[in-house]
Amino acid sequence: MILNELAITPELVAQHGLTPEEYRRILDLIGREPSITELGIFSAMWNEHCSYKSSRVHLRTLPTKAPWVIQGPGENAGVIDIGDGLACVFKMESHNHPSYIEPYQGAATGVGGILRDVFTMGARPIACLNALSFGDPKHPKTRHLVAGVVAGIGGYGNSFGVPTVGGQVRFHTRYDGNNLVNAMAVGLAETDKIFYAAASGVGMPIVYLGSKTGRDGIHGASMASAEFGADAEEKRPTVQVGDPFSEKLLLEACLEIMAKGCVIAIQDMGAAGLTCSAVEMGAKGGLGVTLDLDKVPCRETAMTAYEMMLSESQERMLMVLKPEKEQEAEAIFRKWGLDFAVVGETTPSMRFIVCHQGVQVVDLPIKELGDEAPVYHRPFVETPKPPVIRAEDVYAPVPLAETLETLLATPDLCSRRWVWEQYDHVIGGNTVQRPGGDAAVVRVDEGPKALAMTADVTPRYCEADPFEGGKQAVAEAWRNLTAVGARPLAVTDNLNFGNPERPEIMGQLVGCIRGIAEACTALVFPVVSGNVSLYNETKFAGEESGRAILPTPTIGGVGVLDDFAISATLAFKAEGEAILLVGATQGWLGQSLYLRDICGREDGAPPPVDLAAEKRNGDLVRALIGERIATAVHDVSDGGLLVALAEMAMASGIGAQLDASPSDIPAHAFWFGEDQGRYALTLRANAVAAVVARAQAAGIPLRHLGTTGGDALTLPGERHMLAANLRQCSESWLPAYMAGGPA
Amino acid sequence: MKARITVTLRAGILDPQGRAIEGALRSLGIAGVASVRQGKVFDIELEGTDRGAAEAALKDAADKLLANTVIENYRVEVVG
Amino acid sequence: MKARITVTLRAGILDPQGRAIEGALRSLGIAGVASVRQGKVFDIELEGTDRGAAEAALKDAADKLLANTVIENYRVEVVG
Amino acid sequence: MKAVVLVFPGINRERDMARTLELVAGAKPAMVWHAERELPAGTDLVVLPGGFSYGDYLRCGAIAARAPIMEAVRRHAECGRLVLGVCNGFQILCEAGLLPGVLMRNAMLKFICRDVYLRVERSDTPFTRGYNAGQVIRVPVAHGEGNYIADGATIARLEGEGRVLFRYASPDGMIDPNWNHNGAINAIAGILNARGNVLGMMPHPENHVEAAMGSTDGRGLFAGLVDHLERAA
Ligand SMILES: Nc1ncnc2c1ncn2[C@@H]1O[C@H](COP(=O)(O)OP(=O)(O)O)[C@@H](O)[C@H]1O
Ligand SMILES: [Mg+2]
Repeated sequence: MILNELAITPELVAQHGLTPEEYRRILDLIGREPSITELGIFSAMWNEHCSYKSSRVHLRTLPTKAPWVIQGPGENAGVIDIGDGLACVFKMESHNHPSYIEPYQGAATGVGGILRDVFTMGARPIACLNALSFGDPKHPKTRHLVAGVVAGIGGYGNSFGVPTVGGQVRFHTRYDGNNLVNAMAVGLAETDKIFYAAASGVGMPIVYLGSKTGRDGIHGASMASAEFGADAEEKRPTVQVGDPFSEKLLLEACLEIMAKGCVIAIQDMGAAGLTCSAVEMGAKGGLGVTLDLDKVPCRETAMTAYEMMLSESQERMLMVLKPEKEQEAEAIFRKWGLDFAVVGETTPSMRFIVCHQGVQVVDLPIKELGDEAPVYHRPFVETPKPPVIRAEDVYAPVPLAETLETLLATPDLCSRRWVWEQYDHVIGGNTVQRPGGDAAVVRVDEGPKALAMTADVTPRYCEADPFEGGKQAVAEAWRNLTAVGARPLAVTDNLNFGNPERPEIMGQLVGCIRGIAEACTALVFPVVSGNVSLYNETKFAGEESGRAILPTPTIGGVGVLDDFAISATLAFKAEGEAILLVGATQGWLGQSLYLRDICGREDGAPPPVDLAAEKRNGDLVRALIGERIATAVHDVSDGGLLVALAEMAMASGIGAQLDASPSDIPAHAFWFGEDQGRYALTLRANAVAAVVARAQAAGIPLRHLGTTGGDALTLPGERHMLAANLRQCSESWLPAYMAGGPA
Repeated sequence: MKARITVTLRAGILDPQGRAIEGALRSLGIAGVASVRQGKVFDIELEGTDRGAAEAALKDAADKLLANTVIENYRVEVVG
Repeated sequence: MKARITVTLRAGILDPQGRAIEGALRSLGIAGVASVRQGKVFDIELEGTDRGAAEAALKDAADKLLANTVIENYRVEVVG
Repeated sequence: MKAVVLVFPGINRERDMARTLELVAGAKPAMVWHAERELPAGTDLVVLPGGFSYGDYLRCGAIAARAPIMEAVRRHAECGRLVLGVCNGFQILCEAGLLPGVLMRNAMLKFICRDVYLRVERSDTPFTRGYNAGQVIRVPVAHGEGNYIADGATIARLEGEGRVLFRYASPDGMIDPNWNHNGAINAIAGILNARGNVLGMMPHPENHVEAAMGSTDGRGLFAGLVDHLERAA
């Protein structure tokens, strides 16, 4: 019999983020009033973050299978086969709200959490990426958030000892009260040594490992699912502090006991800590679990059962060990100076039972805790399609050269060096392509195999047309992997949206997922893991409803290179090489950075993605890299063609003489339009004819753009654009801004 | 005027620094250490002689920059 | 017993952090800051009740680990 | 060459270092746990690798410098045998008193990871015989606290005795504040002890020993050590 130490009032139910209907469902399920600890457990298991109640029906439509997928969504991270008995384990996760409240620790613990997801599966992390969205540079909080988040990501990853090799940074006023921090980790394991969460065997000891439990982040999981009110800064929820040192020890200890064959099941304690991890271990294994909280190592005195079950203290794990190996495992953990305690056991009962100070405080059906979580088919309205903007109707205010220099120095296009120089991107000795290129390339052990990775999304496209925007995010990730010569294999997604209870936000989520599903299917680029972050909106005083972020479905893509020596980088390699453009150009200015940052208009339909053309174009480019014909490759994305060519010139110091634009497209639309599915590449002059013939045979548009050489980009009728000057434009803004300079 | 602002972690907030130091002191054979928490001090020299104004400015400095009041407490002393 | 060890940089040792904070305070519009130097405090709980022994142990801790006496000074206070 | 790599909790470049030693010297180094009290018999070279020992939570390298194995390292150095500390290893050697001075926070107060240029000041030491004096090499740095300082007398002595082996420089070997990313006094990137058998340096030569990783400029340091020890044997 569970005694109620506290009467469960409607207010208490509401404070736990549960609706009256959800509470009724709980009463039906257990046939009595829950104890306060049980209520806390339901609130943790049934909140958006853990149950995916708003997104689940739509996530099911994502393609998750391919012959190389070993583990799709449903475990701590996705697993794909990369050949030679090796698997790549990866996932992305958001730590948005915590990073707004306390940017350094919020971002740091976000990195810590995703690293744990990866090494929990038996993989040694080999790289991290991150996708960051901040508010308007002019907003008074933005600098502080950028400084803190970047330092936090670096602070954790650098100390833990994983190279942070890539990511994204953007600024937009719609992130003013809700910056986004999406962290991705990639690890390596042997295909036959992957570890899962499902417990097996009755009467098996459940072991608690890692750091001690404190009152960190209680209500954190619920916080991550509740819309921010104007008083968010006053509430000051408990912030978790990251301890990368302990996590590094935890990594080494876990990998050591896994290698010694001690582990049956393992689950990290992430959001809603002990509750989620214990319930998942039992439910996935078809077993009950009994926990004795008196055995849990605590950092603070007089912790209640409620607090222990909901604490989000970091750097902790739960494991089921082979009983005969328990002592060996304990010795390893002690050697690394980590806590080790048997806190419970598996049972045949299918009940989740928790005892504290001799009293049973929880007795719940374990399977139903997860399975019976509400699933909502929330009403949604589709985002109306915006009108297509004709290039002829866009007035070109300034000459091309000046436009290029202006664009290169904008917050969204300028160099991110200031950010990634704060991340150790060379540790491990395997970073073949460092940040700054299309995709990072990290050698696998001694090579020659390597992994390519990237994180992409263009939120302004998603806002204008969620379906096309969702497609574009996937296509761009695929394109970035292709541009270094890799075979794209699979993605992880991190879906960041506003309040799903608003039909127009739900419409964005549904539209983006449809677009992602369509692109992933067409490109055979399945989704193997991911995360959803909703309620990213802020209600400002006097406003009826919240102001949501731009829909931001970040796509993390991973691909493989059989030999890292046969890959491409974006820098021009030599003078006198031909520059070609693969893919069709129409001069698409709707939602382009040109339109926004030069013309001051943020409107129109985003560029559509033709997935068949995408695939054809990419396959040709990858083949040209594989045959060592293409000497430099860069995909054409944000900012358009001239920006892409400038990036190739800046990376090398070599310029180019460019041909005039075609007469049937306005010059500004040709050079700055954001048509999709395109790559700029260079070839030795004697290779051009054969490539032209190949493209023609495959029905792929190919256009001669010019010839490399000199120290400037030159265009007929325009002043010279010195590579060194362009670099100056590109490199200056962010460091100057962070030093207090103009926004 | 001289002042000192002392910033310490709030109770209950994890202090990885303190824990690592605790362990190190024990293994160095320093007896009887039950716990260590690490904090910061800022020794500040101020122009002017108005104590009240100085205290207000220091409080402002602590709130805006020196302490992260989500996880830290601070104390301001004007020492002379 | 509770004790506090305060570790500060020796005079003449450059303190880049203090400098940066100085600049930041000025740009936040906090008036009259002439200089800032940053240091550390360690709040230590000790077992036992012998004040003399505690002070000796703390001094030992500071010398052996908590301060780098090449660049830092320290002060030990048993506070209760 | 019989090399050992010390492993302190929180160290994270021990695998990079071990791989480089194996690549250049042809033999795997022994990995020695911080709690040991003895080095393997016949150890020629002790390497303290980079990382964040004990999280660098007190001062960089401070806690590791007091680990049991450090007594053995001290004895090893007193016998004139070789010790190399890189990054956190350099910080540990300073904290242990095996090298003078302190590594403070980088002048711009940020962690910096980038390739830097080092001017090799001397080639007549076991650590730099693989280079020419005045040669400029490109190697990565990755640290938040590499800003070397010491009191005036110590700096004068280091300079007077030619114990500064590496300085941050421009690509053509000029000493220039714009190329001194952490603000170290006299652009000092690496120093020797008085006896000339203990080197501490902030940059990571072990990360630049393969063309595939962008440069082999770090190789000379390890190749020189192998050569030195072979001749001595
Ligand atoms: N948007 C998504 N697309 C695909 N899979 C998802 C998505 N969101 C979550 N998942 C999967 O659902 C499972 C539960 O996710 P999550 O709760 O974030 O994991 P964790 O408990 O490790 O934090 C994971 O396997 C994750 O990969
Ligand atoms: Mg997990």
